[in-house]
Amino acid sequence: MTLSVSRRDFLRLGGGITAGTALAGLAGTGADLGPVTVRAQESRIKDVKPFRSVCPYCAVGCGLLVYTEKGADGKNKIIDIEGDYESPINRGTLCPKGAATFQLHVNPNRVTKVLHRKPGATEWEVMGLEDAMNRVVQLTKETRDRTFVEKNEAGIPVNNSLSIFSLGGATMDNEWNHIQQKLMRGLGVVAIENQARI
Amino acid sequence: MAECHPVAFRWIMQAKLKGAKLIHVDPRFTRTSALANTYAPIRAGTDIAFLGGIINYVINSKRWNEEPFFKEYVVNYTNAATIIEESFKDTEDDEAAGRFSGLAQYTGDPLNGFVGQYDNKTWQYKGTQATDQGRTGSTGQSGEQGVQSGNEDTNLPEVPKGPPYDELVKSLLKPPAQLDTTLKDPNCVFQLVKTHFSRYTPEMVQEITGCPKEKFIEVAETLLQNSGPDKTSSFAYALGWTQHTYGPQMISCCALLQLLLGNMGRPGGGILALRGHATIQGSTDIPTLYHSIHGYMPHPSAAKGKKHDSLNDYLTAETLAKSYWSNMPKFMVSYLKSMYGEAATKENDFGYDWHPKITGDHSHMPMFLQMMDGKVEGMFCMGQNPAVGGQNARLQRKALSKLKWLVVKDNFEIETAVFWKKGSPEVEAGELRPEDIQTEVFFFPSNQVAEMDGSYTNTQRLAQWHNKAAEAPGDCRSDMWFTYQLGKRLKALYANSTAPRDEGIKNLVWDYEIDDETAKLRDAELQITGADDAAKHEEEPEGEPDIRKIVREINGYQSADKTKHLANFAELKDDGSTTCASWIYSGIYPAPGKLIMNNRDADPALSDAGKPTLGWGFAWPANRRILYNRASARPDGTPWSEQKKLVYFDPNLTVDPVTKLPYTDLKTGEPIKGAWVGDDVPDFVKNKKPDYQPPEGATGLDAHPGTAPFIMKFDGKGWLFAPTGLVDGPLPTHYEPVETPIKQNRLYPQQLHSPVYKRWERDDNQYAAPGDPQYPHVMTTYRLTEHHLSGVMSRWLPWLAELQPELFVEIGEELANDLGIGNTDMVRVSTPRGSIEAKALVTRRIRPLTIKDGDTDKTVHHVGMPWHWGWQGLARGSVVNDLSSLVGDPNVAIHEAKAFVCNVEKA
Amino acid sequence: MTPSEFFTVAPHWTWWIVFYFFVGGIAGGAFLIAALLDLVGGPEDRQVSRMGYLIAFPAISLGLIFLVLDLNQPLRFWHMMLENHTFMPSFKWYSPISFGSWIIAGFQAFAGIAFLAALVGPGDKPRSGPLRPFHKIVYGMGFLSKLFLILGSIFALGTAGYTGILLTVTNRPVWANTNLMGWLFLFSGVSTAVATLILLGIRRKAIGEDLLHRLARFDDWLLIGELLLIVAFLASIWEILSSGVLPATWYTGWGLVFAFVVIAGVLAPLILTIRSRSLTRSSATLAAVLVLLGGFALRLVAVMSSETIHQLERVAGG
Amino acid sequence: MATMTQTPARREPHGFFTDTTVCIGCKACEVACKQWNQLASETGGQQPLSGDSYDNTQRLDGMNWRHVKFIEQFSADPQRTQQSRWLMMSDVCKHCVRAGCIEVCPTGAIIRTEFDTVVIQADTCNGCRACISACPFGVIDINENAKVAQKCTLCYDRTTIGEQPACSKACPTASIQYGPLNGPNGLKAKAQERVQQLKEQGVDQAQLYGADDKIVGGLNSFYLLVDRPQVYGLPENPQLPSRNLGPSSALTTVGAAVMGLLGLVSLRKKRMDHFAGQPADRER
Repeated sequence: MTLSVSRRDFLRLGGGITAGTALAGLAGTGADLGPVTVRAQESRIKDVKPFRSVCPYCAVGCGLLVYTEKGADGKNKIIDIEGDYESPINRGTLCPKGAATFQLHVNPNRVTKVLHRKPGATEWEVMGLEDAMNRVVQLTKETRDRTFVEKNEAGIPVNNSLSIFSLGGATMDNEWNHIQQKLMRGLGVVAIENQARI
Repeated sequence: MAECHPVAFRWIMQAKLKGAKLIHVDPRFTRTSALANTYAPIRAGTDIAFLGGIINYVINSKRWNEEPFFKEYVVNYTNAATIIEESFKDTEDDEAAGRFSGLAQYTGDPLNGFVGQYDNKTWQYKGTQATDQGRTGSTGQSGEQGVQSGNEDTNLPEVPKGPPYDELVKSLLKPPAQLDTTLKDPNCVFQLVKTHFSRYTPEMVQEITGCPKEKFIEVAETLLQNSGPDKTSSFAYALGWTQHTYGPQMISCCALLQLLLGNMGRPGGGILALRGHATIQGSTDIPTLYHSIHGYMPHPSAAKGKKHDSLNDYLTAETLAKSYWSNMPKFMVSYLKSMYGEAATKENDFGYDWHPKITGDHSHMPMFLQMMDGKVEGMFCMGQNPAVGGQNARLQRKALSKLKWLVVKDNFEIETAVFWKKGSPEVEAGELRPEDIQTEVFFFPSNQVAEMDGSYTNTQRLAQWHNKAAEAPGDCRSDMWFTYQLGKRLKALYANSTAPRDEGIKNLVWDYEIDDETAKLRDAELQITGADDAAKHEEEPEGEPDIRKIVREINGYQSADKTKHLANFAELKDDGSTTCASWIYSGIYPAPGKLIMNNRDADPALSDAGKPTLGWGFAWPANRRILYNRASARPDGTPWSEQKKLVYFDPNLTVDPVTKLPYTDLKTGEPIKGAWVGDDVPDFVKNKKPDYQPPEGATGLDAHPGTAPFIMKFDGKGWLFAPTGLVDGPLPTHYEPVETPIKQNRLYPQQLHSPVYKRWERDDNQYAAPGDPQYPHVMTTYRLTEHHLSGVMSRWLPWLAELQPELFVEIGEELANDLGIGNTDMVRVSTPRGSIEAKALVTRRIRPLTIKDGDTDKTVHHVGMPWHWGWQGLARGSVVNDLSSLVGDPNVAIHEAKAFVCNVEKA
Repeated sequence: MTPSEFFTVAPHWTWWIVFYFFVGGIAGGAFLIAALLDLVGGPEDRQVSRMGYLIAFPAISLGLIFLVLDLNQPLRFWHMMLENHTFMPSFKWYSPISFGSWIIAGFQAFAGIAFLAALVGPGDKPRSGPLRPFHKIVYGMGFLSKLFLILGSIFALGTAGYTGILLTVTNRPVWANTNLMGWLFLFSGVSTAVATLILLGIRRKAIGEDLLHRLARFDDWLLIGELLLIVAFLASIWEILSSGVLPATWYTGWGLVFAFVVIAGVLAPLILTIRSRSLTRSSATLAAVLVLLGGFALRLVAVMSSETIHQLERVAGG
Repeated sequence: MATMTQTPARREPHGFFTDTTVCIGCKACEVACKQWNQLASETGGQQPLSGDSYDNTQRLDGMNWRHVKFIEQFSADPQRTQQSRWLMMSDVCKHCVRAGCIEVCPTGAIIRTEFDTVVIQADTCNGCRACISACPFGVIDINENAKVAQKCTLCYDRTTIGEQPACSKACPTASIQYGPLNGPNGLKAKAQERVQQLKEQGVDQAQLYGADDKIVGGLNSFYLLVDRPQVYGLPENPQLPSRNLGPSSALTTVGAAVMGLLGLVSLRKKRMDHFAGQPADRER
């Protein structure tokens, strides 16, 4: 899937939910310079109760507020992500990355299909989620069983396989880290690493 | 800090507005330097010389020797007074040989890359032995380095077998250390430190680091004046210290200095590591790291020199008789119960033999070398991008092509997922042909943070819950979904296997199904928090695990009844009656409905006043915010000063201010008077009096006096001198980076590099010789505010990509003029590993430094490159890590991408 | 201190605007000359004045089309005169584009009527038909027609001159540094109109010797005026020219065009027509063409010299 | 021309005080502004490196309503002893008390809000671009998406519901502060205090830009600078476009009058020739 973002796409990118948020609906007068009534463009977060979240970027752990509205499909659609005033860590402020968290979610470049590459192939092919999972399970079991070492030469039980390597974890939830290292160690995979060492 | 942790820098600016002095020491003048009161330039890789210089300056200063606070803090709270074995030899001995005693040839597995190996027998406290586990899980200990400590006690009593393991713990008691509180004894730690750094004079610092002497003195003097009873100074560092072949030594050198200045355990003091990923702290606590299991317990190891054959052997080798680590058996048994549940019984050592063991250094670099040699078949790459972030990235990308199968899970089509495809440097250069690469590659799209529940632990050990706000698009699934489904389907295949090697996976507890118990957990939360987002029962995507059951397993519960969560790690037992995966996280979920990580009710004004906000999230252990905060009070329990008061002893307190319950002695039941209180959760036994002296034969924290703040060290003291824990020396020593522009170490002429580091010399990972004229400039890699690490979460976002669109090389104006390079000219940067092109950003923010190579002056130029770019995404560029090398520090195998050498020429 | 105008941003007024200024000037000038000929000229001037009316309306309409096309929202051109929420007329006396829009609208009305009248031609009275009332207004009502022509001329002058005012009521370098742009555009505009009528007149043999002389003499006065105005204009923007901020290419580029305007657009036609005694039709034609070219070049350099000055990021110092 | 919409009760003038001495150039304001206003990125990161220090946005326009500037001031000697400073500043619309853009806007699209800030109404603007030429600070330009002139609205839709503007809320070091301008604890009072504090610390060039009424009547978004305004790319004596209205119109009217006379004189048919019936001196 080549990156199909043409220049026009970028322009639309930001305008994802423009719907005139940028002050489209205001009236005014031409005659004098004084202040005038303006039908203030309704702020899209007016009376919306935000979800409490945490910034996914660095380890400072800034608090985020995620505002949503019901989309056409009845499901929640993210319309704004900004800092959480009450967090004692950031008091509503953010850095450029944290402030861009919305575009981490609403972004046409996101992959939304499972991709599979056959050995020797030059392109991806789209694969069903179930088929891909079962294929990975099959490969994992086959490799683990074939390369499993129960005892080392000194006869001490080692129960490990060094032919499978699990990389990653510093950007994933604590809960995932727990079940990933638990599953790997359950299988005997001891080569587990993440960005703490890079 | 302003570059990569701008919001943390908010508080630095608030302090500066209130008159605090901000010092920034960095090879480059960065956005942090722009706001600093003092900017000190430094040659990359010479921080130990700089810090050692400050230690030397402080020890010999008038203020340090006359102000009573410093001596009182150092004698009581650090091991300065401890006498070390006479046979110990410092780097200053034998005409400054630059080596400690105990250095020997390394005879282990060459894959581990050790160039030498210390035996720390001679580093021990005189007449006693600290068992080899200094509680820092390091490759040295749990890996392949046989580290025996203390004199060989041949007549060890037969170690009784638990549970209960109290007898085992008692059997590990060692005689106490010998002290000279006058700090005069030539073999006491203080004198050893004094002589070790005696030649780190301001002149020497200038000759090594290139930082002008006056600037260095200004930094040292500012630190000294701003430390004391009523003032504290703190350090913040990031990978600028970590990524060296002596990284851990650099950080412990700062710890040594902060202990001397009495800044540890006190508000506004200490050392803050500015870590780079949302939950990198969480992923080292709940470790997806090979060398340790939950709660920093070392991973069972079958390496030479390690005796972990049985559970008893493991506990004997790793438990400390004194300090809180005496509870290791409770932590380990509870952990094994969380792994194997009902199947883990007293009889089968709670399933210890099913648990795998490590057999050497399985860290990132050696694994990729194994992969390059075809010994690794399958790989899971979850939310990481080694094709850009890995050192010697060309080797790592070629290694990926040797895999049989690779599973990548991320949000965007990252470089690691398409190393085989047209566009990757190797395919473009014809070094790899897609048709020849036999790797089967899967790409599973991921949810983003607002599309799933979960928690991150930030760099202050604070775990915070993020609540799901919306569904993820298409086939995106949470990372929990992937691993849970993988485990569930694998266990189904192993369900009726009879092979003994499958016992482990068969008995592995994997009961995270969403069922009515899930609804109960969520309803309990609704009653307490009333937050509707927490109790949202929208159906999760099919196959999603119940994340609250996972948190319960981490927090721990009574093995007999899952609804009885553990309140904290004090409830852990070593007989299997308690199940708890991570003892340090125990307390995050003390009862159904009380998800402390989701607490958001702290008063923000507290943080403005610089006070801990205990009501926000959960900081392990036990929601403590400043570790070892007993040190924020005098030995007699009173605060050092009103301004720096944090935790102190209130002698006539009878009722606990938090729980409102009267203090009672657990054993005898009588009421107790006097307890530790303050703004933070005290990091001390609640009712232990400051003048308490431990009785003979006491174990655990009972063995520590009332003046021992460092409850995790076996002697309860902050270590200026580390008899064990680090494998490359008890005291930080300046060595040159492996690739250095000079031929001779100014301080230790015969010892250019660290005598113990990990070196993998091979044709695809060559190193530049010291002072190699082909690679004359000092190269350093770093990050920018606008991008995130390997760029996966920023180069695909137009709003961020447009802020820093292209890779650039930061070159000083002087070097640019010499080479005839103009601003934004295309230049070629090359190292023995490879070369890349990028535009030059010529700036005066980088200045030439004059240092000494032997006795001759030498001008050194720094060349800097941010390493975010890759050939995918919107903002594209060469992979800077094609230039760095695979070389590692011996303790944790961290690479040295902060200081190596390169050549620059017009492209 | 660096002139503040260098810290502003160009409004992307380029070719459409240059063309509008050019045809706007001709439209205004043509109507004015036609009206003057009818008011003070002789009967034999009717042919040329009719041509003036026939030029004015199409020219200003064409100009308006250029203006609408130049808008980023062409369909909202009516916002210039009606407030789009209340549909009330909107007139801001201090905004040149606002009062300019009303001037052009007014002028278009006058030019339109004159155009319809001119369709019939001055001489014979149309017996009936839709054009009769217009003809009556322009030609038939004695004092009222004179009033119509005078008012029309005022709007014509407005149309030819307000564009200059518009450029000065900005903060752009060159434009905002002078107050003479209006006067200069006025003289240059009418001069191009004279040239146009001379050319058409000669081609259609509708122009007698005497009228040719009178037109040529009028044009000479305009050209002399333009010359003086150009000198005063350069003096008024000396602060920008001597600021040292502009690149050399700016001077060589626009300087060259400006030299062409002065030499070919003003001096040459002046020399050709000043000795009216030896005025031949060919020299009058040549002069007229040069005036037209010069007029266009003047507007080109007036607009583009400022448009091509990019915002100054900062001034080294400190 | 009276209008139908009635004028809201005028509230305390609000605006920004930007203390550039605590700005760390992190550009959170640029991104937070784009996120709230859903402004697209013109180039999506595929434009060349600017080479101007860490500033790749280069200027304010219809798509970039915030722009962080980087000014490197280092002496040429290797130790950078004489000067070693890296100024950073987040530039934005100044919301002038007397706004040049409002003066020239023919359609009434640009209005003065009850907070005394200046807002361009996207549905009224027809893209005549006069405001772009009139703004003394070069802040406005055409938004390629909306095809109208656009600039910072001081988050008019947020402030009316009591929220802070997106950029001042996001700014980690509170370099951008939002609030009422006047009054004892207004932004101007705070700014004066800060200048005093800096002067005591020896930063004698600390100055406020736009806090008084000398610059176009005062700026509702004013700055604390530590060098001459033009070093930051700010004009030192910005003018209002209307300064030329009077003289320019007068001179043009005089020109018109002269034109009229010249016309009459030149084009007048000689009376005598007319009556005498001889043709004018055609032969000569």
